[in-house]
Amino acid sequence: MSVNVSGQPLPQGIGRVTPGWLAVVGAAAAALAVGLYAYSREASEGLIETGLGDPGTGRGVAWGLYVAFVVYFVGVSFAGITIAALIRLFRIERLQGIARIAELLTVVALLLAALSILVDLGQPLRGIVNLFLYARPQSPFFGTFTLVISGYLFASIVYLYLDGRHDAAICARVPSRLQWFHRLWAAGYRDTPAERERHRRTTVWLAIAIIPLLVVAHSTLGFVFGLQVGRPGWYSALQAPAFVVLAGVSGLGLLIVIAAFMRRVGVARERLDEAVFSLLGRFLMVLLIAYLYFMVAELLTSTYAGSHHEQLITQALLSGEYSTIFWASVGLLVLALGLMVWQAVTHRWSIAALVAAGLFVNVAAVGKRYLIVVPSQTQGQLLPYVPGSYAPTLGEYAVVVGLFGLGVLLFALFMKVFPIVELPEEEVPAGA
Amino acid sequence: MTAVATPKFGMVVDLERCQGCRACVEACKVENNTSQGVFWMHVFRLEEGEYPETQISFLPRPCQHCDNAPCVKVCPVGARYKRIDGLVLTDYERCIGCRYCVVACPYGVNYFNWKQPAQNYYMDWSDPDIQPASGGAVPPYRNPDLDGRYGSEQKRVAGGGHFRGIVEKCTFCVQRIEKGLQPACVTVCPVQALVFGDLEDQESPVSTYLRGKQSFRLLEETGTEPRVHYIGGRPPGTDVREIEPLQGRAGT
Amino acid sequence: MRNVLTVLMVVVGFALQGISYFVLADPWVTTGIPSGEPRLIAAPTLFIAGVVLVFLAAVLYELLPERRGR
Amino acid sequence: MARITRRRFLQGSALAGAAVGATAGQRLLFGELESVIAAHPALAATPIVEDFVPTTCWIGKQDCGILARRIDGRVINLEGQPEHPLNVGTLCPKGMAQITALYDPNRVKTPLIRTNAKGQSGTWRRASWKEALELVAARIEETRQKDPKLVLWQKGRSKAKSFYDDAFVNSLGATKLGHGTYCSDAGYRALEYTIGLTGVLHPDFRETRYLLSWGWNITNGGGNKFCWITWPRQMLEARERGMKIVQIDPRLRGAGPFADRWLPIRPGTDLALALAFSNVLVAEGYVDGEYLARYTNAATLVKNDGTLVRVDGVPQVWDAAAGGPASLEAASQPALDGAYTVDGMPVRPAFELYREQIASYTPEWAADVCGLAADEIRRVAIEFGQNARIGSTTVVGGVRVPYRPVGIAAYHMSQQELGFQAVRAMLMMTMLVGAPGAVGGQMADTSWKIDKNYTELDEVEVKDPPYGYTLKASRYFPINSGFPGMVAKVMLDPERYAVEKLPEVLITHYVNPLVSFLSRREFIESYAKFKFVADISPWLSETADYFADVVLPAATLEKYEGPSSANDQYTDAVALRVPVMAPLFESRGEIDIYLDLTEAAGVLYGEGGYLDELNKSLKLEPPHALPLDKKPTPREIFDHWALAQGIEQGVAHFETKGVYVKGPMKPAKRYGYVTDPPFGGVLHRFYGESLLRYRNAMQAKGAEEVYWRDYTPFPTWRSLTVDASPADYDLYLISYKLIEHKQSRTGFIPLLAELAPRQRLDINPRTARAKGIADGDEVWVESQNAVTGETRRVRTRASYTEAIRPDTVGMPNHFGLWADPRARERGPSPNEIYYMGEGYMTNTADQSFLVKVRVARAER
Repeated sequence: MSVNVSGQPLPQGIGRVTPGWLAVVGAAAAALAVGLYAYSREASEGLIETGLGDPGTGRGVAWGLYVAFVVYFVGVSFAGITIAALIRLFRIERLQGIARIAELLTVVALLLAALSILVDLGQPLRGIVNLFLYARPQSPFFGTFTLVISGYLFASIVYLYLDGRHDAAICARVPSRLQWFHRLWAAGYRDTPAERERHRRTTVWLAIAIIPLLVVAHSTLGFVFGLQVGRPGWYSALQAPAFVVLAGVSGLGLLIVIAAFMRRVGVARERLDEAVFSLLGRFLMVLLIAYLYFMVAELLTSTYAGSHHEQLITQALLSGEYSTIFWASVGLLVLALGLMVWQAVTHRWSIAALVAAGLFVNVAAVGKRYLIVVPSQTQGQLLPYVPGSYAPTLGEYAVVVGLFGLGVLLFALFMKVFPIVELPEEEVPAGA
Repeated sequence: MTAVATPKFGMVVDLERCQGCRACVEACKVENNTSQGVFWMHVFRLEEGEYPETQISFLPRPCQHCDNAPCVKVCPVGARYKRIDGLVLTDYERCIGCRYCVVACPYGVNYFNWKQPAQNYYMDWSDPDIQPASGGAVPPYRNPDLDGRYGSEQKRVAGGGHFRGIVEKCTFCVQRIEKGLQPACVTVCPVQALVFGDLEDQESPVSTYLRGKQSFRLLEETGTEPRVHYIGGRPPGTDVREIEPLQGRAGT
Repeated sequence: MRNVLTVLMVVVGFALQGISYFVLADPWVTTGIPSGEPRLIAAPTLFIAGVVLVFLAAVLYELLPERRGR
Repeated sequence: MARITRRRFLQGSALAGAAVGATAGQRLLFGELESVIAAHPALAATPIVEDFVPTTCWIGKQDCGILARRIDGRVINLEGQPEHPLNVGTLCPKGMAQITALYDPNRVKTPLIRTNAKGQSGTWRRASWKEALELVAARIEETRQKDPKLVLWQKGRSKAKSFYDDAFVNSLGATKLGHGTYCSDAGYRALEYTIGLTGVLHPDFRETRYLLSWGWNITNGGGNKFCWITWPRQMLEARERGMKIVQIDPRLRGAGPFADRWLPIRPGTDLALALAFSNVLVAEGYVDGEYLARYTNAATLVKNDGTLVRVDGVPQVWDAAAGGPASLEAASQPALDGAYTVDGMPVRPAFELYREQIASYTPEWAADVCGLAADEIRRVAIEFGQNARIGSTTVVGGVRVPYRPVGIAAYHMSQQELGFQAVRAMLMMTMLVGAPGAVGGQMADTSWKIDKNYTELDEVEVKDPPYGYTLKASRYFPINSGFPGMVAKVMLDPERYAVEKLPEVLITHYVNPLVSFLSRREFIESYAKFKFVADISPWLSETADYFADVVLPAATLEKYEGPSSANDQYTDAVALRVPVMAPLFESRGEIDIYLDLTEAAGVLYGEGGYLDELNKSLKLEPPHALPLDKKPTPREIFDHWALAQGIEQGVAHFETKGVYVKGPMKPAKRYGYVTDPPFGGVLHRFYGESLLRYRNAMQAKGAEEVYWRDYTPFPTWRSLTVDASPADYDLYLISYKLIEHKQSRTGFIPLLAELAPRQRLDINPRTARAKGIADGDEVWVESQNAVTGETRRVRTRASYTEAIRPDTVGMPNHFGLWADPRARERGPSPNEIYYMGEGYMTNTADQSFLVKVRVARAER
């Protein structure tokens, strides 16, 4: 079916349903369904459905896969908004194209983060109510909840909205079933120089306002772990910065993957050229190096200066029961870095290679988040408890799959109602 | 609580007397109706050194009711709070079950209700034959004191197994203290290794017990300021091994 | 007029955040009752409202029509 | 005692509002509240009535005082009874956890009658008490017509005083078997025979300074007379007064941190160590000649053939003053050493012989046998001698008494191949320094009462075949504790033991031989031969599951039982078990059951009937005697008893106050030196002439050496049977108790199973690593019978511990149950791989708990 009436189509295949798109949406919906089922079990039976347990005499871990993904998703969202902000701030024309993908990524990732917190709560409904009523600043969780989830989600939506008005206005000129939507979004925007100018000013200010919020928000998330004296492996000043950097790595990686995908399915090829990717690639490379540096620094301190328990954990990572995950993650990061460096020196940037790297760093990021959350609960008991263990259940995996399904679904729907790649700025129509 | 001079409750554990029998663990479970796999009071049985220079020691571990309690600090909704008399309690109607306190506590004293407590008392008590005797309560030894509200805040904080999906822990038997009784673990201890009372009051058993004796508190270096003092022993070293651990996770 | 309103929203927004955080939510428990209750129930909601207000200012700034006769 | 607590009543109702009136929305938001009120809104409407019923613990051994806290008549907690001397308001984990046993839905609820063939897991139909009792009574009568002795009554440890069950056995004229041969009967026999006390060995904790804790599992096992609570309390106070403890045990765990020195002895070699200690004591001159000469037969003159010199039946000593033989009474200076001639016969005092024999048992010799260091042995012996302060006296309760502040705590030590002689040797070690009956010295009972066995064990007539199936007075076991295991063997091969009549009806009372007795195979085979088996028990035991025709459900805490001594050896008191509520399900108290059973069997009334026997065993004289023509209730029985004790309110005293405290124990009742006459007027048998007599008689009647070799007048070491096992069975297996469990009775009690969930094999890491066994690995433990060559194996989990000898492995003696669903998958019982019979029992027909095993990792 086609919503086009006049013959002049909406850009980027908006409103046109293709079999490929249906396939993607179908798959995503299926994943979401699986997740929903798994969670319904959890909701009726309790968290007994998960592989979690009480640390100490229970020989389990209280935080597991879900928390690892909370951290991961928030991390991803970080990259999105940063890039968008930077693009606005420094007017990086070449990257204009991916700005909206980045913004959308932020919004979606934050939604998923919020949901992963919710599924981890023993009393989710109480959670929603009591957090709004009683959330306490003493708890690092306060920052995570108020700043990260609420404030920052709202900020990104505002961002997405305002930056979208220009394209909305353009789409609104095309008569279609979605015209009302585009008109609504455009909200009277006519793309006059005055409006452009005003918009520039706002975006700059927004960017300035949002970047400190970012750092604060992500640091607080780092503090959720970093402030715990009782948790060897968490209690570290490097927690916060390391969080931020790894967040950037995973986010950028995912951005590259999504952008590449859009390009592959032929959305605005001309806007998403190699130049864009090579720039993102360099970006990613720098962050990767920075992160690996942090990691080594942390490992060294914990191995040499670390307390008895710190060393137990480090040992569990390097040679113990977590060594597989650990070395796999590190391996992927190094591999990704290798790909980057090689492309950088040869000055030949291949999108395929970048996508591979993007996937690598994201898998690695999940692994690292998992390794931050779990080992310090199993090996990190300060009292002489028998070490614990944790293996996520199928249910937990299913819920995570469901979350990803939801994410893909949102992206897919968005790209069919709005230009997911920002439209080029055309000349100001004469006599406006 | 009496309006006059708020007490400063604390506990003294005499490691020279403790025999690691874990009667306190059982007394706690029965008094507080905690469900399977939950040990508000735990007694470590520890071994150290090599044959024949082997040392065996025991270490009771109630909630330390810290003055600078990490669990209170991290609780996002103020469900975990510290009372004026020093008890660290959980508002079972406030807790959202995020388990932040569980990971924050360096002593591992928090227990989460992973499943519906009523389904987690070891076996099916709904057997019609015992209904008459049990009054249908699950478990049959359910203690009505635990349904009350306590302290000036009048919150539901006593006992275990009230809701699924929340965190519960040792309350120093608030329901007994407010009746002027000792915590169940203290009362039951066959060798009087546990002493409970007002640390402010110089005449109280705890104070007299502590006076002139060398004492330590667990993980003092973490700055949690525990209210549980240990005498007649030394803090567990790094090469101690826990022997004869309790049964692991609930419901499994 | 628009600028005034925007600035006002931003100021009020930050003020809300500050007040609700430092005073109402009472991070350092100045109330004496260590029960961990916020001084004002729903203080966190106010804080969020503050954040929201600040960013709404931007929207307002863009959406409000130019003053007539320009 | 009941009182309404208004405060909780108000809360209750408020709560009811909250819980009951909670809207769907609230529930959705905040979850379902779990509370009595929520479950039963009605409870909130009525005030909560709280009361306390004083009773006694039912699960353990010493029947501690309990206050049952009841809410509206429901027992919701069992707390210690502060007035009770044994536990003064405290309880052990078992005592706390028994509330889940009381309410256990898996209890036997009604009388059961078997509907499938025996020898397999049973299927049952519920029956009325009338039907079940009449059935049992009929089968009992049937057999009694032939021979009452063929009715075999078997009980686990008797709860409280065993008066009602003894009366039952006597009224039927049946045969009784206890559990003692698996506990410490050999030790009881050794003490009864040597000094006339019925008990094993325990110290006078209030006074002693130096304790040999000989295989005493301080923090888990209790000991002689008391179970876990009382002994550790007294031990701790003694230590705080400066008493030193030497732990003699292959495994340190039980002694926890309380041992000042640990002698990790090789299992089964305790006799050798006791002899070496004695060797040093004699050599170093730590000998209380005064005591030995006056109160023991050490001075008695012995002929070359080992018999005593007698004049008109009176044993003679050498009076050094008169320079001739005389009776002990007449002699002013009985000689302990030297060689003399009487009527041209060379004779020597028993002690001279002893000195000669003991000389060869040097610490160096024992060091090899026991796997210890010779100087350690010597040091401990000397410390023991020094601390004994021979010759000193002290004043207690206004009486001057010899002061010997050294003692031995050794209870289950008797359950080894040389158990009888090992305990005798330990006792003789304390006799050398004159410790028995002295202040701070060696004790064996709460008061110094002489048991009839002191005489009977000395005057056994070894008979000619045929023998009764318990082999009493046989050429095999002149001293015979009545060994269920031996009865099983006899039933399998009567000819071998010259037995003609075998038991036909078995009544098992709360006993579970298939699991808690050793060597299951023989029991399964022999119990299949019983024509009829009735079981009285609150739970379906494995034995009943396989062999019972009828199961009669007994009550647990919901019954009158007793009287149980509350004497902690310093304060004399007595207590009763009072029902905490009406019996659950259709269960009934044992006394009710026996009253009805004997009535149905027609042996309740009249002379020699059950009531008559009750009077005898409770020593009820008119006016307090029970009338022989009227069936009383258990409460009435105890009322008669209480009044007979001079307790005015009768049984009501116990129903309100719980315990009846008679007051402190008088020195004259406790300390043998100052009883009147001293030591109850018996001469301590330092030299066991009658043991030699039995040996000769057994040989004369053609018994094999394995039966008579340990009947020696002085304890004599010989190598152990288990050491004849092939070399690859390189480890000794010992078993022990956990504080969390009581024999095979608690594996299914949820609260306890949670503390000690499953079986394990304690193994020294060095040993394990050498065999490639990691901590927590599944392993096969295979034992070998050095006599028959049979092997048996069980699978369990290795558990590293540095607190055990490298050549020894240990397993708790619980678990291995299958009748209760919740007891399964907790691992096997070590009892399955022990052996029964020759080489694995004492010369007094007592079970030995020692085998050689090999341990190997189990394939996954």
